[in-house]
Amino acid sequence: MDLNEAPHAIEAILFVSGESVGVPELAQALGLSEMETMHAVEALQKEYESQTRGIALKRYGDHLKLETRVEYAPYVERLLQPVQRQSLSQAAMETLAVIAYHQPTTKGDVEQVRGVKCDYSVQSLLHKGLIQEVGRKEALGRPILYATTDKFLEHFGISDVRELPPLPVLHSAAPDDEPPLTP
Amino acid sequence: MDLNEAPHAIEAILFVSGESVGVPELAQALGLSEMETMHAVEALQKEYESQTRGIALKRYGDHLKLETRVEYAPYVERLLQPVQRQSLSQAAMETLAVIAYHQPTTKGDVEQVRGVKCDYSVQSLLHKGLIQEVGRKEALGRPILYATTDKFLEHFGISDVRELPPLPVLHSAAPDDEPPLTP
Amino acid sequence: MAIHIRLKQFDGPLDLLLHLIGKAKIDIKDIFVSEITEQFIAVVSGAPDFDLDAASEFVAMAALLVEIKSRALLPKPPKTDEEEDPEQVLIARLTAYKQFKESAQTMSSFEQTALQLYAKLPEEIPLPPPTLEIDGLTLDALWLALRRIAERRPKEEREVDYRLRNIRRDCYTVEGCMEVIQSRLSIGEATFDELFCDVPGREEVVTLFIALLELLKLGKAYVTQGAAFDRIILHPGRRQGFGLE
Repeated sequence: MDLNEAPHAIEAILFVSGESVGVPELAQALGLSEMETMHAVEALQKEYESQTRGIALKRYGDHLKLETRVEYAPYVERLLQPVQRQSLSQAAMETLAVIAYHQPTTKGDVEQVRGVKCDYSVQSLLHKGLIQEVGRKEALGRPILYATTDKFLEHFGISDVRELPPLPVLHSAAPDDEPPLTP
Repeated sequence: MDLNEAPHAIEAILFVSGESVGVPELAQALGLSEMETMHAVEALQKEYESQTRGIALKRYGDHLKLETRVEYAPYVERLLQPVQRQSLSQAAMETLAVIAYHQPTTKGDVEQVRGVKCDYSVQSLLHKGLIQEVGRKEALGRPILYATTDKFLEHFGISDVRELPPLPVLHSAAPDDEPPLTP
Repeated sequence: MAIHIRLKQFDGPLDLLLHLIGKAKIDIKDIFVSEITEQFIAVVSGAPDFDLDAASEFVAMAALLVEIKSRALLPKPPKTDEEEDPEQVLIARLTAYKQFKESAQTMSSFEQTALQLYAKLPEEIPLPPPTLEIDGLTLDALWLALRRIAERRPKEEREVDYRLRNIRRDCYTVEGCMEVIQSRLSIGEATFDELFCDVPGREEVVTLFIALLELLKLGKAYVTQGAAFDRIILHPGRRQGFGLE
């Protein structure tokens, strides 16, 4: 297709789909390479941003989605009853945090950090599609390795796991009243 | 609300709604008069029209709706229903070859040549539109006659079955180094 | 100090320990110079919802805390390199857990923002029938398929078992019987019985019968019968004026 038309074809596709669409599927539908598709996506994204539009084009990993801008949420909520996604329980959130920062990682590792069994929360996160199995660890029992998904990014509104803030630095085992050893 | 923001708040509401929304409801959600709302709608409409967007703002009486532009429908269809690529199995290719060279012919003939039952491959070729029924043979059981289709020609890039390459020389049942038995 | 805490509020013993540390407003590393161990044991043993299954992790932690406390009362044995100090290990675990707990809170705030991003429901679109594209359709492939068949056949025929056996010639063929019936009908109607010889064999009966069915199907003959078990009469040609045939 004509590359100048691509951004608006993408807009139409994402509008109709409602849900997030993978870049490879989008490229195939347009008959473009993934590279060309991403260029068109970026052009469309710029267009949306240069005019503070009511909707924004969000990228979640390898998936794209049209969503309203957060500043218009009150108006949307006032008129419509949009489908509210559920927020996660504390246990699920903690499990997800360990997986997100340590990925790929095993259930055993999560249990080690949290100090409790995590079968239920891992199952529930898998079921919600926020984490996925990505292989097995070459260790005793070959435990399953888990990593976060693009749906995870979507749930937290970030394009990449690197957008998560770094783990907070805590004054741990090494007491801070002792000066650090310097040569 | 700020009148400059109103067009984009309307865009956000129409986007989430997916259906047409009445001007009075919009005005209420925005906390504006209907007059002010209509001004904002017109501003939004101008914005949409000045750019060949993938979506269009349609007005039906005093109802508004966001719709995709028709010209992008084929891409949407291709996304939702990607073309399935398949290759023919060896068995199906053999059956197709026999039918192509012997057409019109019956399943029995194909089975005779291939030496195996061909029900499945004949069904699969019919389903793929590469062969079709062209009548019945005036023989015992009036078996169905099959022939290749125009789609067959199209796929093989020929305009007529006579363009098929000549049959390979077969080392057939009667070995040609033995003279045929004559009375 | 009265503590009214339900174990169910906590995601495990580390969570409870962090809660107690937070309440006591002390640093994690000071946990063993405080009353935390006693408070922890008090909470676990006094828990109204004490259920060994659910609380086993809490009990294990209580045991560990007591062990660490009692070690502190004993003279320290000389340290070996491999031996990990359980106190330091626990402090490190608590520190790591606290990091993730705080990250989980940050993630919750991300989540709250993201929950306010609305999308629309997918449109319902009537789709055309799926298109199927077939790969590998080349004349070469077609030709090769034929070659494969050709090369396979002689081999298979060599595998035929050539033992001697008696083969009786088929005296009756369907085509032959069809001709017989048709020539009989060309001179007029016939009864079913008279098609057979006086002492018909099984092969004759079966073949003639199939031939007759074939003729009926081709519309070259039809049959009538006066009543059940009456004589079956054969007529040449297609039945006329018989509604739904």
